[in-house]
Amino acid sequence: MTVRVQAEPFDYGAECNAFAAACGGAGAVVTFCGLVRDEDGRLSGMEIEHYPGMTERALAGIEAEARARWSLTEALILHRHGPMAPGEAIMMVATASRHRGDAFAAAEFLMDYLKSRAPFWKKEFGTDGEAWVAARDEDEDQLKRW
Amino acid sequence: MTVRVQAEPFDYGAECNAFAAACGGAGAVVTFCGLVRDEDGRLSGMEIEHYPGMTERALAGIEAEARARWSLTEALILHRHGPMAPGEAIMMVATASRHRGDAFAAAEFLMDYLKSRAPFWKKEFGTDGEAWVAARDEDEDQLKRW
Amino acid sequence: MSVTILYFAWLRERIGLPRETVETRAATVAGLVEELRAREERYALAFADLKAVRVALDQELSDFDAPLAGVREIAFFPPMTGG
Amino acid sequence: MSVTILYFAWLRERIGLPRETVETRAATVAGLVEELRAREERYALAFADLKAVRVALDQELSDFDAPLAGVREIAFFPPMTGG
Repeated sequence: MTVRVQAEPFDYGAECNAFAAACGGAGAVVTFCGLVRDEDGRLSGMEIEHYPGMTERALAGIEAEARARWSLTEALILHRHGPMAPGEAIMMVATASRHRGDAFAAAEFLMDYLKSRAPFWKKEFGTDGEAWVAARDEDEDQLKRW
Repeated sequence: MTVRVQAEPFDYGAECNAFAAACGGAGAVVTFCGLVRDEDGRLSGMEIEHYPGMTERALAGIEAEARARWSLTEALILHRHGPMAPGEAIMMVATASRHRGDAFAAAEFLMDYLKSRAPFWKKEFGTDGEAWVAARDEDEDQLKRW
Repeated sequence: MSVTILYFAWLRERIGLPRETVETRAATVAGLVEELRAREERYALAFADLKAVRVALDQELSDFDAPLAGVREIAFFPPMTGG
Repeated sequence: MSVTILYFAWLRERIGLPRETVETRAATVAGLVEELRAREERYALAFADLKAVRVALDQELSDFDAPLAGVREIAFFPPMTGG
């Protein structure tokens, strides 16, 4: 059970393999990876600001909630902050379970809560200047299903 | 949009990275990987039999159905056959979309249909001898939700 | 009519071969199964419980009521367990 | 009472600083926001629409009705957009 918050890039595939190797014979592994988009060249990059201290607490709380709700042998939340270029991985979650249904549900739960309850803010840099990404109402709505 | 059926082992992490790199600026990537369990040492391995020809048709049909139902920029189904050792990856699916909800739903749909509609059969080898894995009623039931 | 029949997993093991070509007068899959059951004990055993058997006609999932006219390849197998 | 206030994202940019320590007599978060608004135009602008502002007390999400008694660190920020 791991939460990592870091500025450094990470290797999504290497993290997937390390997670699968350590998942305790679970059988089912689900991963999600969020990538920086370039919006057909309109974005040159983005930056993520976060709230050191609260970020780790929020992610650990979300991860503990997922473990309480589903039968997981492992879970990982990894989120970057700072500047990033298009194509780079922003963050990932991974879940492992004996049952694929649990692994899928827990991964979606982690994403829904992380999106609306963990203190990260995205700013995009593009040909039109820079802008903070607005939260989407539907992200808040997603929480109601859990 | 790719379907691969092969006897050779594959590198789950390397496939994840290749998929993420080729997913057309989608933003959201979901992967599922099924691993050979060892059941606390009770299993020494497994073997997957399949129906060459029908397998590829069935997987291509399932993948086309997923693309028709959700907005995906990429999708991958990769499934092995033949003998495998505990810890090895049996199969994986990957989906990419601008919206994480689509990527998650399509990946679960691919898994549910693949489990019950693609002609693969698992035989486990263990300390008690060998046995064909029985289909689970709940796997068939999962199809009703789509 | 001459058709190719394929068997997979424990059906293949019980019947003892992966494929065979048979002459049949059956109009449906169910009729063909009756012919097979009548041939030998190992077929009767393999097809004892049809709820545990699935059928594909020319590589498409089908059912036991389906007509055989025009079908070239018939496959019998247990419920699938991939993934 | 002396409290540390943190600002993030566009709240930080509009107010022009990431953190400050203030003396307050407010009993609730809403009361503190009123004091801040009264200080300078940039605060009034940053807190013009509280529906667009979230608050955390000692690193736990909270709301504007929450009491400030015992709180050491207050953070204001827009809705989160990670993931």
